[in-house]
Amino acid sequence: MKLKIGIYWGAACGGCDVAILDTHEKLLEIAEMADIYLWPVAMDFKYSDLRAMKDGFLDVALYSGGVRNSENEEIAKLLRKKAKVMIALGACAQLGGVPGLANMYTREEVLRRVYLESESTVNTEGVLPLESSKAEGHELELPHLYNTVKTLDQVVDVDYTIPGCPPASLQIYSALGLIADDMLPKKGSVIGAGDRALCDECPRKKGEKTITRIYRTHEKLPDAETCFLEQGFICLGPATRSGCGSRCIKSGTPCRGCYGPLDDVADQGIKMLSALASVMEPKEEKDINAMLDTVVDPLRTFHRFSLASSILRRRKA
Amino acid sequence: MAERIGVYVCHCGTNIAGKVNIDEVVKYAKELENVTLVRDYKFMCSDPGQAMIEKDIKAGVIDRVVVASCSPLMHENTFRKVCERSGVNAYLFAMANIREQCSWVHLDEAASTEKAKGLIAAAVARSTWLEPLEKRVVPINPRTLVIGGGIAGIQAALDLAEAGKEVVLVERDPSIGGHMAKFDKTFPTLDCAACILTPRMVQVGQHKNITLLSYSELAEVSGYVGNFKVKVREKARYVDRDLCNGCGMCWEKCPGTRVPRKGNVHEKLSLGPTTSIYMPFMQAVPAVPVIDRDTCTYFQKGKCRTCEKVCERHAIKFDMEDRIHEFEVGNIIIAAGLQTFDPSVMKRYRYGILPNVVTALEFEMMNCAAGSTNGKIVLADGSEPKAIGILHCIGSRDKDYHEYCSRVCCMYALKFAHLIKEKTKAEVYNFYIDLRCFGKGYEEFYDRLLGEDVRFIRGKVGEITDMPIHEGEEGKLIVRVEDTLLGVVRRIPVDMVVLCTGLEAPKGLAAVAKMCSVSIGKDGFLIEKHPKLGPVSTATDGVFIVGACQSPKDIPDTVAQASAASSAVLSMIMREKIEIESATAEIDEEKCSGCRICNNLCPYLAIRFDEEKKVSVINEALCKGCGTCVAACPSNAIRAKHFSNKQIFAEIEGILSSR
Amino acid sequence: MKYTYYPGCSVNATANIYRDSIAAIAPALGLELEELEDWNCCGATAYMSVKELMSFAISARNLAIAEQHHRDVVTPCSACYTVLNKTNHYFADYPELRKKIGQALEAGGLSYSGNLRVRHLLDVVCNDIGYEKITSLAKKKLAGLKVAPYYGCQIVRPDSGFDDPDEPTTMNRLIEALGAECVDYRMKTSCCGASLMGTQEDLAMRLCRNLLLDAQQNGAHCIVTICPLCQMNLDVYQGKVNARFKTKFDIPVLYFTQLIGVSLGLPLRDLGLNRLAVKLTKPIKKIFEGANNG
Amino acid sequence: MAFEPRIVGFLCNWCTYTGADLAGTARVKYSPNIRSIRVMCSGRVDPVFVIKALFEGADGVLIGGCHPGDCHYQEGNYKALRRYLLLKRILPEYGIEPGRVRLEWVSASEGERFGHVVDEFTEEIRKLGPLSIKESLFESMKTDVAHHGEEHQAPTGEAR
Amino acid sequence: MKRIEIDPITRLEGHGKITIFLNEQGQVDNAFLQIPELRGFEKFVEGLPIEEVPRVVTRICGV
Repeated sequence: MKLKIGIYWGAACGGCDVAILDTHEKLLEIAEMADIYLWPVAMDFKYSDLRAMKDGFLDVALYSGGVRNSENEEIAKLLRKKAKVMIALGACAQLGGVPGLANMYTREEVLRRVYLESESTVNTEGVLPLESSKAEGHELELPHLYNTVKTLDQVVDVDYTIPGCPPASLQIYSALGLIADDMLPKKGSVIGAGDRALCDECPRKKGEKTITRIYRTHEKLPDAETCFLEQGFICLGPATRSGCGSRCIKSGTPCRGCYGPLDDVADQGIKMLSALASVMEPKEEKDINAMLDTVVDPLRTFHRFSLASSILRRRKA
Repeated sequence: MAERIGVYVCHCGTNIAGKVNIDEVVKYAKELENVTLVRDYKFMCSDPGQAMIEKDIKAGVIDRVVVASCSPLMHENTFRKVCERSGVNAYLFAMANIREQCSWVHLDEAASTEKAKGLIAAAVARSTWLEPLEKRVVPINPRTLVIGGGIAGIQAALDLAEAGKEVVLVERDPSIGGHMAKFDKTFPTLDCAACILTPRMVQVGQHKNITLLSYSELAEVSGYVGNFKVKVREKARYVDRDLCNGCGMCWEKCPGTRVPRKGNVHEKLSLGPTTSIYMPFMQAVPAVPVIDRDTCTYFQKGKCRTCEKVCERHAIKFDMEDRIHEFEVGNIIIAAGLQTFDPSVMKRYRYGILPNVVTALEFEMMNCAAGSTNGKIVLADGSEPKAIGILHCIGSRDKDYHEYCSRVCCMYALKFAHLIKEKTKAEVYNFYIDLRCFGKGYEEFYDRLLGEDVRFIRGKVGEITDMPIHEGEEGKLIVRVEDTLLGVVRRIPVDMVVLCTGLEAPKGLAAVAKMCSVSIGKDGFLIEKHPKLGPVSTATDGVFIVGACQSPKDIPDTVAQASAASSAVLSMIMREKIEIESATAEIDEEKCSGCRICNNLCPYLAIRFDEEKKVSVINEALCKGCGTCVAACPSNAIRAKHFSNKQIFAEIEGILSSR
Repeated sequence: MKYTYYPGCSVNATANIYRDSIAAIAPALGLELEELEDWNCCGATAYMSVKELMSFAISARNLAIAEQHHRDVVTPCSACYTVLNKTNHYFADYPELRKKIGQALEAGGLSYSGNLRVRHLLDVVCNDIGYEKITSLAKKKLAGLKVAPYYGCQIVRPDSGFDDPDEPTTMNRLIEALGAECVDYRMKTSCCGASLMGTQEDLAMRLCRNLLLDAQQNGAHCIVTICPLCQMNLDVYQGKVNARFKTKFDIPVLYFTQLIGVSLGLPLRDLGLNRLAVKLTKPIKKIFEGANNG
Repeated sequence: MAFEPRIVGFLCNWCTYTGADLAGTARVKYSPNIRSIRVMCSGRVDPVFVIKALFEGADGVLIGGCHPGDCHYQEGNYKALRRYLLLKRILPEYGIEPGRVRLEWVSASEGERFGHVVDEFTEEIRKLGPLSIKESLFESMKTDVAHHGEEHQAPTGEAR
Repeated sequence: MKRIEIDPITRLEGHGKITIFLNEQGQVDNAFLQIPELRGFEKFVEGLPIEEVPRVVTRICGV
């Protein structure tokens, strides 16, 4: 009996879908174990088909992307109804992801920037997208753009999460394997990733840490063996789940945190903030502040992917 | 199955009930999740109060207890014991402080009541997540390390040695005896310091249970209560302890000298020989001389070795080097003592500029019968003073230097006055702020001095000058002072001025404190566990502090503390095992990624990195449960027992649940 | 270096010698002193003890105005220096007072943050311009001149921030920098009696006498001071002291700025040295003239 | 009804909490707006606690520790200071006034001072007004609802 | 008048929908392509440290 799978994207970039394709020949094995019923990027279907499906028809729904507008939420809820197992695929679905950074602004600020202020836009009438508009006598609808980007589990009940921006292809493959062999762990768990922080798989040498100043990538050439943090580069590895295969680290870039927090960590960003401050050297307030001046753009540094899932979720509106 | 929490609200007579609406609070508590019963009572800490809890537990109605009453610092232990008695783990008890931090400090009843609700809700929420913890037990090594060989260290060491326990006594100077050995008489009884101290020093030197390491310093401490490992560096004294018989030939023939050849009487003040190879003083223990490298002709000029030639026992060893000794001990007593304030920073008193302005310690040496002046009180030129001024509170009770009172100056100043009257015909003036004669027989001593026609002038001296203005001031030291009782500024000519320098924490105390994980206060002294209830113990189990390194103290108090500490240590040794902090932090190996963020956050070096497993490990015997590493761990791999994230999150939600 | 300059009342009246000598040396030292516009009494004198709040408010007004120039304010008068600093301290330490002062200033359309630095001319000359510069600028060495530096009771008490209250040395080092010799005497920070001349003349006279005596016994040719009140007191009352105590003091009392002026080779009269009550004595003249020829 | 600030205190057991107790025994009177949670050391105060408290409805958070040099655990308070200073830098980006979080050193003997600190802080928060993060988050999402009027879920700050 | 909706348009990256209006004769009277998607990168890259921009804008399209 083959699995019935649905794959959908909300406020996403398609990276997750490509990650699925990147399983290469393993894709054939996936095709072996499962029939794919919807997958906008790869095959044709219409929302009407989805609505027509009977509840619980799908065994698994993989939802990538955050919930940015009413259409995203609507489809997410539809899928939830139609699928036995709902899986949040990728950083956006799990944490809000990079698009979640929009939570630093209000809906209006975003619209103004995009449609009125952006240098490449000519919009003399100041036209803004409307949920319903009349064009040459015809009624047209658009989804409602949300003020606050939401993670998938903030709108529907999510059974499992496959983290990553994008998730490592083989991790997706092995996660699907778990489903096929019906070896899923307890509801709510993260699958297709490690149980420890990235440092566990990070190849670099780690020693005791006492940081005297923070460097930006262009300020110093990191040596290739030692822990980035010890060299003064902010690396979110210690606060980020392993499983990506240290892709960034191996290509000489500190971890940006896309695999999200570890179990029971309430706020990945603030937790990293605490860890970083703890290993700083200065003791006197003025020395500390002098050092903190070298931490540029703290909010987006610590919450690169996780703002929408952080405790506060957004800039106070 | 859900927790069954019993909430007990205490009226504390009217202390709480007077400000907090108990009925309302009880009603509120009843609605809280997991609460099975709520009772209130006049005094929960009373026997009937405790019995109430015991009954409910034994009846199996509840399995967790929350008491809303006073501060946990007051009665947490009381109620924990009740829980244990009744078969509930002590750590399943939570407390809401609705007295000290609520009913006693707020005026508005409604607000106090609302706050009480919040505090109770927090305690209940916390209680829900509490977990039973088991007591941890470690064995205690019966040997004790005593740091410092002053009267404090001597007393403590002897107490323990007499009880048949081994002691390692470490003294920084060549001889034990400390400051007391420099004194002639002791207040208020005026018995001779040497006569009461020397026998004890000798006893220490000979005791089979005491290993004495003089001229030695603490080098390293590791381990934890009951199981410390210590390293001690014994400095090279260039004289072999075992061969030397203290005959004194060496210093009689030594051409070098530790004091300026052409100095005046005061500059030459010394208790022992003034030569380069010397005995600090004649009753020194061990009675073995030391070579002072800085003035020894051989070490400076490369030839001499006279002492070597004259020593029949061939005890002189120029090639001697520092030695490291290692010991395992169960407890540590820090008796590091004190140093006296250096008055040369107080320019207005011209110490070091005007001859005949001397410090108390110099004056003590002058009075010491064994000293270079044979106990005579003399001016720098050797003549006898006709008038002496004694200035109190030098460096003490002074916001510019030390704010605290040094506690001994008033009394030794009176002692000086007496000695002066006894030995000379000189007029004596005491310039004091307040006379603090608080001890047994002290006030009486002061009274006696009044009878000995010693002048007392209440006022902090403005300056010491040698500039004469009126007749009879020529060649004198003039003490300018406001007599605050007469309300006039006076100029009082004297021949000698004694500065009653205060006591301060000795140089190097900070280093010792760091090695033993003891905190140091703003005033530079060691911090005790509790100012009232734990005056000689410290935050670090198995480390005790006695004498002046804890705060300025006179001899009686110091000795009392020393015996207190030694009995505390004995009681430790006697139980052979000891329970240590249960609310520690632990690392979940399954979660630790080995990022090593926590590795050097621990003040007790309890966190170690396991190179095999590539995870950090906490030695729970060392952990004091401060939780710093927990707050830092970015993957929540470290759990603070009894202060876990879950428990505190619950508390936060609870505390904000009421309006 | 540019500073806001707060002269204070005496410098513009009884101590015009001080004023002139400052004016004379400033350019040579590269010292730009821009007088504070519309300044008023520093708040010293009687009513500091009578109406404290008022004098604080008045004092703060100066600070408020000076603050707008965003640079240190410097005053040559020890009294002004003390009071303005006192105001600063109290303003910082007592919120209640801060509020009241704030209201007072507001009424005058002013406000004060409390961040202004008030400094004494001596501090600026010695620490900002520096001894090296002064030595290098000196055209004349004052070798042989024995000077008793007199700091007065105010600038270093309770805590000047730039020198030791018990044993100040700033002026000593200056005098040595000028090639003159410092006599070490004990009363360099003792009260000269100035403030008591009006009320307790007898006591004031004695204080004055003691100070002169100390300086004399230690072989000083002259006393050099930094405070208009002390200078006037020691200078003008010297005759009176002699009369009362049958002493023969003949110790000119100069401003440190005058001494600098001499070493810079400025004409003595430009420095007001001809206007001292106690005329320059022969030995001093000799050294000064010598200096001029040199 | 007039705004009454709600302040959560995280007090270290050895200094500030004891100091607060002393305020009690000395019957020092201060505003009832603070509700304190006892931790062993200010070094235990995870910035996440502070954020959590603000989210749960606190208008201000007071962290209390031993004076520098007096820490019962030697240096926990320095770590607290560093975390606090970094946290203060991120708060404005969340649209939260940094003044709402304060770190104070209060020793076991400064009962009276504890009272002053609380009063002063309470007034400062009163000036800043209510924070009500949850409410404003809820408010900001009122219109964020899918068509076909599915029920809106109240925001939660729970850890996943 | 008949209305045909192609929602979503598939097999390409991004979200899109096409609405076609036919007249009585069944001929296309009018057709509209709408992009119902907006994430707002233009806004939240503002003030981003320069070295971060390439790592962030790569999330505009991952295909």
